[in-house]
Order: sequence, then C-alpha cells, then structure tokens
Amino acid sequence: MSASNLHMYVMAVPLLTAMFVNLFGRRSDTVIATMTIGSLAFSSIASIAVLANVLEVGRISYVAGNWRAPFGIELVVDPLSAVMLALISVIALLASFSTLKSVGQELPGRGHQFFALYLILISGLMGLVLTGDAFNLYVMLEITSITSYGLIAMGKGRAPLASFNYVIMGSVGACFYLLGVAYLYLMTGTLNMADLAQILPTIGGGAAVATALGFMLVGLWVKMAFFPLHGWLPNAYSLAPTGVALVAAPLMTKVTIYLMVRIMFWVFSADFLFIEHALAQSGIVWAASIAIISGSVMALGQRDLKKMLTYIIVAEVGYMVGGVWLANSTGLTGAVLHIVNDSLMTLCLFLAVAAIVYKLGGSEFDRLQGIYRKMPITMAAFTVGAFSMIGVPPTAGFFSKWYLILGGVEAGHWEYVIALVLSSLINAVLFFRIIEIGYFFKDENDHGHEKLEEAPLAMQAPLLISAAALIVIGLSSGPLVESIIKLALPAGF
Amino acid sequence: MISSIDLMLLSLVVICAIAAINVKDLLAATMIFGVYSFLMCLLWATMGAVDVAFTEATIGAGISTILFIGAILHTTRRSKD
Amino acid sequence: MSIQTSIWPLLAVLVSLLGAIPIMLSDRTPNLRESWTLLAALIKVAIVISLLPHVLNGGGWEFVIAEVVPGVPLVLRVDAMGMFFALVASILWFFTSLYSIGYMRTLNEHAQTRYFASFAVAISATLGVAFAGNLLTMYLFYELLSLSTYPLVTHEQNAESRKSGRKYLTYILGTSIGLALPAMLIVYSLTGNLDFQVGGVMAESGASPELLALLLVLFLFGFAKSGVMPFHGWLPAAMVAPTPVSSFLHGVAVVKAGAFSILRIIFHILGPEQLQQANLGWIVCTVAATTILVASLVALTQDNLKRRLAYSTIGQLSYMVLGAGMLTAVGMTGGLLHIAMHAFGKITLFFCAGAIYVAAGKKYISQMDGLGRRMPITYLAFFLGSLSIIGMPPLGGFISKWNLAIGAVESGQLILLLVILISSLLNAFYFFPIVYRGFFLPAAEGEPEGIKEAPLFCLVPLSITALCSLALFFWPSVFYRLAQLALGL
Amino acid sequence: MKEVQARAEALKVGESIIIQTAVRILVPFIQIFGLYVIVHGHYSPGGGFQGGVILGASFVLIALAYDLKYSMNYMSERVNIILGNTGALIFVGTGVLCALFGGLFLDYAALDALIPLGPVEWRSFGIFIVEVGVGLAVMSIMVSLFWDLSSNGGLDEGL
Amino acid sequence: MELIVAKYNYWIYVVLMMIGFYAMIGKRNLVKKLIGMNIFQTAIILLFISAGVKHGSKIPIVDKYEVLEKGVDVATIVNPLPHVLMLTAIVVGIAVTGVALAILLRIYREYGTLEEDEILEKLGK
Amino acid sequence: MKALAFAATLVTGAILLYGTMDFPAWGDPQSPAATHLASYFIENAVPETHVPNLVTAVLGDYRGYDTMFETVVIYCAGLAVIAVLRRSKKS
Repeated sequence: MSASNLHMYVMAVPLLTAMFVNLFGRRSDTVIATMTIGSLAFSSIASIAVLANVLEVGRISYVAGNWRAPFGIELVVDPLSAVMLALISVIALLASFSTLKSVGQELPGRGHQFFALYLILISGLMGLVLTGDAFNLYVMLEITSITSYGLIAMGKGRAPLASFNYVIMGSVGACFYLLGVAYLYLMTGTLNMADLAQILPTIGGGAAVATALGFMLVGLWVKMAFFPLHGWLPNAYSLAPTGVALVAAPLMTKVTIYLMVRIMFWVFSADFLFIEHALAQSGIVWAASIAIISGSVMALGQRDLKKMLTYIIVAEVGYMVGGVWLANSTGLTGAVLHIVNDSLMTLCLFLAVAAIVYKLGGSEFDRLQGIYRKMPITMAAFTVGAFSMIGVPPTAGFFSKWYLILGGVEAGHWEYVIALVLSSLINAVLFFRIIEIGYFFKDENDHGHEKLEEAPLAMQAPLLISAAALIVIGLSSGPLVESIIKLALPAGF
Repeated sequence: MISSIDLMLLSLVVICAIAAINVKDLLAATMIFGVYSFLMCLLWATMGAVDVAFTEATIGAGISTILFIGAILHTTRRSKD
Repeated sequence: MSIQTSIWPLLAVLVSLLGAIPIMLSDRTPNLRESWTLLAALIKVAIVISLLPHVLNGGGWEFVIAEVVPGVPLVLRVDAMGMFFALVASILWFFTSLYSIGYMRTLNEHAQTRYFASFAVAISATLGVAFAGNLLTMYLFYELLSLSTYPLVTHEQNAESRKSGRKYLTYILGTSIGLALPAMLIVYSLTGNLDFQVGGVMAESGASPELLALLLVLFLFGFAKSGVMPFHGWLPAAMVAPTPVSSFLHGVAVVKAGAFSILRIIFHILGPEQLQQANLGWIVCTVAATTILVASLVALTQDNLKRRLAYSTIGQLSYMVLGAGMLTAVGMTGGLLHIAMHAFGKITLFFCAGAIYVAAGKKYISQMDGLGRRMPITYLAFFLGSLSIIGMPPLGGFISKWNLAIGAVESGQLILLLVILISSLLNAFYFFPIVYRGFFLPAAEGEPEGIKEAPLFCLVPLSITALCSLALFFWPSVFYRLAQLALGL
Repeated sequence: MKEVQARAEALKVGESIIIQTAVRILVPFIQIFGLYVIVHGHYSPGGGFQGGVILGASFVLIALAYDLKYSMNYMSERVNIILGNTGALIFVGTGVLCALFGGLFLDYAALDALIPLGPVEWRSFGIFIVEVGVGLAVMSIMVSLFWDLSSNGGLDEGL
Repeated sequence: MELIVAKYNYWIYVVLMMIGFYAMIGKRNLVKKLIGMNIFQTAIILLFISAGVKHGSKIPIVDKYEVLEKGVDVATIVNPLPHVLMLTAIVVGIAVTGVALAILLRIYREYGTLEEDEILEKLGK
Repeated sequence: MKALAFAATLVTGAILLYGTMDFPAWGDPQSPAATHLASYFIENAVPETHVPNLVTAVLGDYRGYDTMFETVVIYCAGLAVIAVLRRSKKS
C-alpha cells in the first residue's frame, strides 16, 4: 500500500466491506460485527494518520484515475477535510458498537442489509468531505441520501412516512444543488472546485453566478435542515432505527455544513459572498438566529427524548450556519470547532439514548423516571453530553460557543449573540428537565437500591469514551484551535 | 432560427409534464410520464446526446415506468389531485 | 510580588473532587464514607493553610491547567483575595462536614451518598472560584458550583424541592449564561485578556463610560448568587434543602462565591479607578442599598426561621457589594472583610436552626417559645451569631461594618451610612425576638417533654463557629492583611 | 391486489399463449442484444448501464409474461444478490486493485504491472472491465427492484 | 428578439423544472410528488445536455484510427462531458425513484392510502 | 397550502429565469461549457484511452470515480428496496 493512497483507502475499505457484509453476513452476526468494526477501525487509524500527514505537508491534491486536476475528478485532502475525515471515521467507529447491539435487537435477521447500507453511508460521507469536484459532490450527496432513505424507512410504524418526506425534501435539495452546478457549468465550463475558484473572478459575479450560489446554498440548507427547511429532520431521525440516528444525527448535518463552507470559500470567495452580497450575509445571520431560537423552542414542546434531541440538532445547525456567515475568522473558527464538538456531543447524547432505548424500549419522558438509578453510568455520560450542549465549561460545547458568540460580538450581530445565549438557556431547561425526571422523580419512600439495568458494555464503552472526549477536547481546545482549526480555515481568513 | 422540430418537441414535453401531474388516474399519469420520457429521449437524440437518449429510453421510459406501474397496481390508482 | 508555579493550588481544589469518588464507592458503609469526607476536608484545610504564609508575604502561587482560548488559559492563581475566600470556605467546610454527619444521621436522611458527593464537588468548585486566575476559570468553577449544588437543593425529591431546584437553576444559570457570559466575551473582545490584575484589565481598553456601565450591570446581575435584587428569589426557595446545605449555601460557598465574583470583577476586571472616573459607583450602591433595606424588611415578616435567615443573608450579601460600590479603599476593605465575618456569623445561625430542627423538630419561630432554656448552648451560639450579624462589638461583624461605615463617610455618601445604620437596627429587630422567645417566654401548652440539646456532632461545630466569630473581633489581622493585599494597599 | 389479480385472470393476459411464446423466443435475443450493448459500449452508444437495463428487462419480460415464480427459475433470489454484489465489487475492486498496484485509485494504467498490455490499452480494457461490472450490477438490481415492487416485497405473485 | 431566439430553450427548461417542483411541493398525492421529482430531474438533465450542444456538430463517437492519425476538430463534435454527467444523474434518478416507490408501498401497507391529507388524518386519530 | 407552493414555485422560477440572463446563447460553440474541459476530452480521449465513444471514455476513465459511485448508488437502491420492502418467506 503506498502511503499516497491512504485517504483513498479510508473511504474505499468500508465501501468494499459493505459488499462483503451483504454477501457473507446473512447467516452470522459475528461476521457482520467483525467486518464492520474491522473496516471502521482501519479507517479511523488511517484517517488519523492522514490528518497527521496533512498537517505536516499541507494540502494534498489527489486525482482518481491519474488525470490531472480539472479533467479527472480531484480529491482534496486539506486540513479541513482531513479533520472531517478523521471525525467521521472515529464517530462511525464509536457509534457502530452501539449500532450493532441495537440493530441486533430492533431488526433481527436483517443485519447484513442494514450494515451494507450503513457502511456505504459512512463511506459516502467520507467521499463528500474528500471530493473537490462539484458534480461528484452531487453524486456523493445522493449516495448518502439514498442509503439514509433506506435505513430510515427500515424503522417501524411511521418511519416510512418520515422517510418519504425526507425523499421529497432531499430530492428538492439535491436538485437545487444540481441546478446550481448546471448554472456554474454553463458559465465556466468546468466542474472542478479549484478551477471554478480560479475562473469565477474572471467572469465577474453576474446574475447567473449569483443564482448558482443561491441554489447551491438552498440545496444544501435543505439537506442540513436549516430552519425553515428543517421539516423532514425531526421525524426522520427520531423514527428511524436507533442505529441510524446514531450515525446520521452526529454526522449528516455537520458534513453538510462542511460542504457549505467548502462551496462558500473554496469555490466562491469571501469577497463575493460578504462584500458583494452584504445584504444576503446579514439576512442569513438573522435567519440563523431565528433558526436557533425556533429550533430550541420547538424542542421545548417535545415529550420524547430522541425527538427533543433532533430539534436541538435543528438549532445547532443555526449556530453553525450563523457562525460561518458572520464573515469573520472568529465566527468561522467557532463554526468549524462547533462542527467537531457538536458531532461529539450529539454522538454522546444519542449513544445514551440508544442505551436507554435498548433497555427500556423507548425514550418517552414518562419512561425515564428514576433512570439514574437504573443506568447510572449511561446517565452520567448523558449528563456530560447535556452540559456540553448547554455550554457549561470545561466541556467542549462551551468553547465553540465562546468563539461563536465572540464572532457575533466582533461582527456586531447582536441578534445572533442573543439567540445563542437564549438557546443555551433553553437547552439548560431542556436537559435539566430530563435530569429532574430521571433523578428526582421518585416516590418518597424509595431509598435508591433498585436493580441496576445497565446497557451492555459494548454500548457503554463508546458512550464513556465520547463523554470523556468532550471534556478532553474542551480542555485542549486552545491547542486544537491553534494547531488544527486555524490551518483548516480558508486562506485569507 | 427556431427549428420547428425542436419547438414542437419542447411544447409536447411541456404539455406532457402538465398532463402527467394533473391527471387524476395515477396509471394514466404514469403512462403520460412514460411518453414524456420518450419525448425527452427524442429531444436529446436531436441534441446529439445519443448515449443519454439511449439510457433514458431504457431507464426512464422503460424500467421506471414499469416500476411505477408495479407500485401503483399494488396500491391504488386514484388520486385526488 | 513573587508568583511561584506550584501544583498545590490544583491539589487544594481537587482534593474534595477526588474525594467524591471514594465517597460514591463506599455507598454501603456510612462510617467509611464519612471518614473520607472528613479526611478530604482536613487535607484541604491543611493545604490552604500551608499556602497562606507565602501569600501573606505578598507572594502568590500559580498553576496553569490548560490553554483553552488564546490568551486565556485555565489557570489557578492564589493571590490574597482568593486566599481570603479559600481560607473561609475550607475552614467552614470542615465544620459543615462534621455538622452534616450529625444532622443527616439523626434525621436518617435518604440518598446520603449523593449528598456527600455533591457537597464535595461543591466545595471543590468554591475553592476553584477562589483560586481562579482569570475570569474564564472563575466562570467555569462558578458554573460547576451551580450545577453541583442543584442535587443538594433538590435533595428531598418532592414536588416542592423540585420546584425550588428549578427556580434555583433558572436564576443562577439564567443570569450567568444570559448576562455574565456575554459580558465576559465583550471584555475579551475588547482586551484579548481576562486576567485578574490589580487595577483591572479594562484599564487600557479605553472603553466608553456607557460600555463600562453596561458591563458593570451585566456582571452585577450576572452573578446572581450574590442575591442582589431582583435576582434574589432563588435563595429563600432553596431553603427546602437540608440545613447543612442551607448553612453552607448561605453561609459560605454559593452566596459568597457570588459576592466574591462581583468583588473580583470590580477590583480586578473593571477596576475601581475606571469606575470612579466614569462615576458608576452609584449604580452598585443603589442596587445594594435597596436590596439591604428591602431584604431586612422582608426578613421581619418571615416566621420560618430558615427563610428569615435567608432574607437576612440577602441583605448581608449586599453589604459586600455595597462596600465594593463605594470605591474607596476602606469601603472595599470592609466589603471584603464582611465575607469572612458574615460567613462565620451566618453559618452559626444556620447550624443553630438545624440543631433546633434536629432536636425539637421545629421550623417556625412562633413555635420556639421557651426552647432556649432547654437548648442553652445552641441559643447562646445563636445569640453570638446574631450579634455578629448585627455588627455589635465584640464580635467580628463589627469590624467589617465599622469599615463600611467609615467608607461611606469617606466617599461622602452619608445616605449609605444611614442605610447601614437602619439595616443594623432592622437586623436587631428580627434576631432579638428569637432569642427573647427562646429564653424568656413560656413554652407552649402540650409541648413534648425531653427536648434537649442536639447531638454532639451538631453542637460542637456550632459552638466553635460562634467562638470564631468572637475571636475574629480580637484577631482579625490575617483577614485584614489579606484584604489589604487584595486591594493593593 | 386481489382485484387486479382477478381481472388479469379474467382477461387471461398473463397466460396468453401468444405472448408467452413470443417472449420465450424474444428473450434470448434481447439478452444477446444486452450483452452486445455492454461489450460494444466502446464503439457505439451504450455501455454497462444501458446493457444492464436491457438484460434486466429481459427477465422482467419473463416475469410479466409468465409470473414471478416462473421467472425465478431463470434467476433465483440468491443468484441475483450474488450477481449484484459481484458487479459492484468488480468496479470498486478494480479501483482498489489499481491503487494496490502502485497507481492511483481507478488508474487502470497501473494494472500494467499485472499483465503488460501498455497503459493506453489497459485504460481501454479497464473501461471494459468496469462496464461489465456495471452491467452485472444494474441487471440484477433492476430485476430485484422489479421483483420487490411488483410483488409488494413478497416475491410470490407478480403483477 | 435576439435574446428570445438565443435563450428560449432555457426558458422552457425552467418552465419544466417548475412544473416538477410544483408537483413535488404542492401535490398531496405521493405518487404525483414522485412524478414531479422525475420531471424536475429530467428538466435539469435537459439543461445540462443543452449546455453541450454546439450548432452543427456530430455525436461524440469518432473514428478511432482517423483521430489517432489526424487529430480532431473540436468544433465538430458535441461536448461529451454533460452527457457523462447526465448518465450518472439519470441512474441516480431511477435509484431514488425505486427507493421512493418501495417506501410508498410500505406507507400503503400501513395506512391504506397515498394521499398526504388522508394519512395525516389517520395519524391524528 | 397549494397557493403557497404555487407562490414558491413562481419565485423560484423567476430567480432561475433571472439567472439565465447571463447565459451564453443556446448552442454557441464558443461558450465556456463547450470550450474549457470539453475540448480537452474531444482531443485527447481517443489517443489516451483508445475508446472511440467519447462518452464511454470519459464515463469509464476520466470520470470513473463518478461512475463507480453511480454504480454504488444503484446498488444501494437495490439493497434499500430489499431492506425496506421484502418480507421474509415465513410470515
């Protein structure tokens, strides 16, 4: 194996494994587990190696098929995509231990289909962050979409309906994105992002280019569930089999935000976005602020933990979109850092939910009474995740919020600052409600020696790791920002 | 120089599209959609995209229509809009 | 001033945090569990005292935990002001631990493990607030303190305590996230630095008076643990907690952390000089004076002993804020000193309230007629404590109030002097009847016989703290010196 | 569903001997044409997708003329899955193989190290290999899509 | 007038797209939504394909030996790149349609109808 | 609801039409789309791959990566349909 192909293997190994899982996993769950964990472990290690390498040597341009850049399809490994690659593979690895358990329980006998789709979904996400080609991005977008349509529809009850909604919305998003690409292609004749970035300034930003940008962005916003285009997400993620939510919730929206950053700064330029369209810029920050608040408020109305978390995701999307559109480097740093932190927080919370669902069969608030007694370890980790969501120092969530708010202050977008603060407060309400129900709702004469009903180790270990990671990342966010995130920002920012 | 065949095909395509989404009978809508696909395929052939036309003929007008029909026969033909 | 790098500050903070782990593990063996608590408390006091001499000589200790934001590491720095608070907190924690054991065992409370563990985390956070080297670190520990005291407030797990817990969190988290955090970020974006410096980091920022005023207001209300009105509502509500919690919350850790934070901000972030120039002291003084008077009046009307003490606390806390708001050296010294003086006094009072509850099962003042004759030691301690709070010599409270009064005169705001005097009078009005009823009124009809003093574990701590209050009048030099150092005098 | 079935029965559509015979005669030709489209993609319109769809259509035709059960004599469920996976594996595997042989991903010229044909010829041949893979995958998946959609997932009775 | 002659194609594509888009978001019948999706997609494909059109050019299949010997005149041959892209897009379209139809069947199993409002009514009960 | 959808459609359509203003004329051989990448493919595809059908050459080789994922998409679709719809024989 030559080292220059390493990031390719990161993506290709899960893809290949998917087919083997489908072929050989029919009879035995052990085979599925070994293959899934094995391939994802390989990806995680390799992606970390890639990250280390990229931080050293800088941007690596890789062309599939060995055709030079604008002609072949270019894969770009720069610090930003390397960070995302590592994030995806590590999170997928952590999630899949739990997924294996919960799929074994929820979808017995269909593991080989589930995990084939699951692995392709993950490798599709990796493909999304690697690609440097506008059209290839569309294809990868559809890969992740189709796999998630299928995975979500595997759930029971209303899941197919949610999935169908997602199909329609997802297709609208993808079509809009493709339209944007079509407009760009008509104007420039190229699809390669780096090439586009070179050509676009020469043709000037006319109506077609602005339309292209608009449609690409709207397409991605639909995919990332940016308010008010979020309608599909809460149902899709909460009704899906728990194993799907485990990987989709932490990764899908965040990867789409990465794509937005990629398109905004590596295809178009900051000048084009923020100076020529200053009105749109502040409009979007306003929209993000509204998104944050409405996401949080809608979360308040939920009576099911999983559903509540999905609305929080909608709010978090607002954080990041707003951070990116603040048009200063602090905000962007915050947004990128928040991509990392938010995926970990969401992972942590969803892993806890998965453990709860595994043991209790559901996550409605009524079921959670006294859960701290039954599952103390799970809930301790959940609490860490919750604190991170609220933004309590020294958990990771605090520090990305720090940068985001600071960015808002610097840019003078007070509405965004207020929205962030307000949403932190609402998050506090949301999570302390859970803690109160889980801990303090108990009849008087109980002395707290109920039977422990902890989830299996395979579900707890990743949960604890992710909870610990939240604190470790929080404490090391200074070096993290200095040595990785700063490098990952677009040049000139 | 509006070529008449182009214009004719294009207007037929638009008519088919409108018909396909407005017909109350889903089976009919699907068939009209098949016609739409086929007209598309002709349009592309006139534009020199033979491969795409071929693909659309097999996939769009062929398999896709069959899949639609298969699904509709297992559900319902009626549609309120 | 020589700052030495040392891991001891970290250990001082961590000792009780780490102690929480064996406490949780020895769930089934109460004796072992409580030995851990006491051991951690002892070690903590020892470490803090061992750090003291160097600080008294004008030095300091420092430990960088992590570099989290450019220019703002998580850092512990033991300076005079932090030492001042840490000394009070760690000593009183030891007594509270002793007292808790007696209280909890006698009442056979549930979930004692959670109680002791949360307590340990809370004192860790308190010490963290004291030793924090910059605003971010302080904010971190402040939040940790809020969160770790939440289970203590909700300890009873009934509807009322859950409601109080919610109220507590709403006020505390709401203000700290909603007001203090943005203010902190504004300071950071202006200066790129959040270090505590004598004279304040805002000195060079060139901020306009309006902005300074905004920041001052945000910070003043942002640290709602100090109980300034209108964000005081959580304090009486939090009285549903067991008495050791109330005593610790109201005597030492939580409320003092709030007042301490505000003092820190005024002394070392905004800077008295800047505030003086911008003429903003009146904001603080107005808020504090209003709180003092209103809280004292409300305290008069309370029949529940703990609630009366709570309102008294609200009033007393504002003395500290008032001292800082005077922006004169003496006044600020007085404010700082009042942290210690009030702590010893108020904890005694709460201990007594708890002891009465443990021994006689009584919560309401109107039921306590004649109780003093059966529980003389408790009532004597209560008397001493209340004298200290009122500010009568020869008790510690006198010293801080004297300083405050002088400060008021110096700053030329005689109205503040009036406020202090009226409030002291009111203090006397709401404390003396309790003592009077206890000693001189006959017990009510049908009173069960056999009420006697609370168990030794309760009685000893409250006697000691009462005596400490007395001693502080005669030997206040350590605290006085620390306060002077903290203000750079 | 039952209703549809009954109507089909009454009309004798599914069992018309003329249609069945016609299909039986036509299917081999269709399949040959499909193969032709796949392998002749280099020189004429067509390629893996189109050929694969045509191959798939031939099986669909059988299922339409007879019924689903009968058509599964030609291609069973198991074979279908294996073919689908194999098709996809051929494509992805070729890509990985190119990388393993020291080239970049999907750089067919790197396979020159395996059998020396010359890089340009290998590219042409590589395209052929992947087209075959695509053809296989598309064929089996089209068939499986039809099976599932036309029998509502039961694989028992067709349209 | 010049403008209309040069651009009328594009306008018709936009009309087509909007017909599809409207069906996707405005129609209540789930199958209609799907048909709309397909119309939308084909319209985009049409736009792409027309980007490759050059007046008076041939299909992109050449004589191998002639090209190898003499080279090729770019202007005479249709741009093959959009064709490639659109082959992919067509396949993606059918894949999505297939999955969507499968989900439709599941929905029908569950609710016995394909009208969005009727489903919502059933959910409300 | 329908009115809203119609309005959204009209707005979207109007924006799209606005965008077409800058487009090169239909079928213009000098448009960027027809010159930039396209000419490279037309000129070099045959010498570099020996495949006379340019579409196949670009599809299979230059943009083989896309095509691979295209296959994966259809593979996923098959898998998803089986996963969603297929009922086990017994039930």
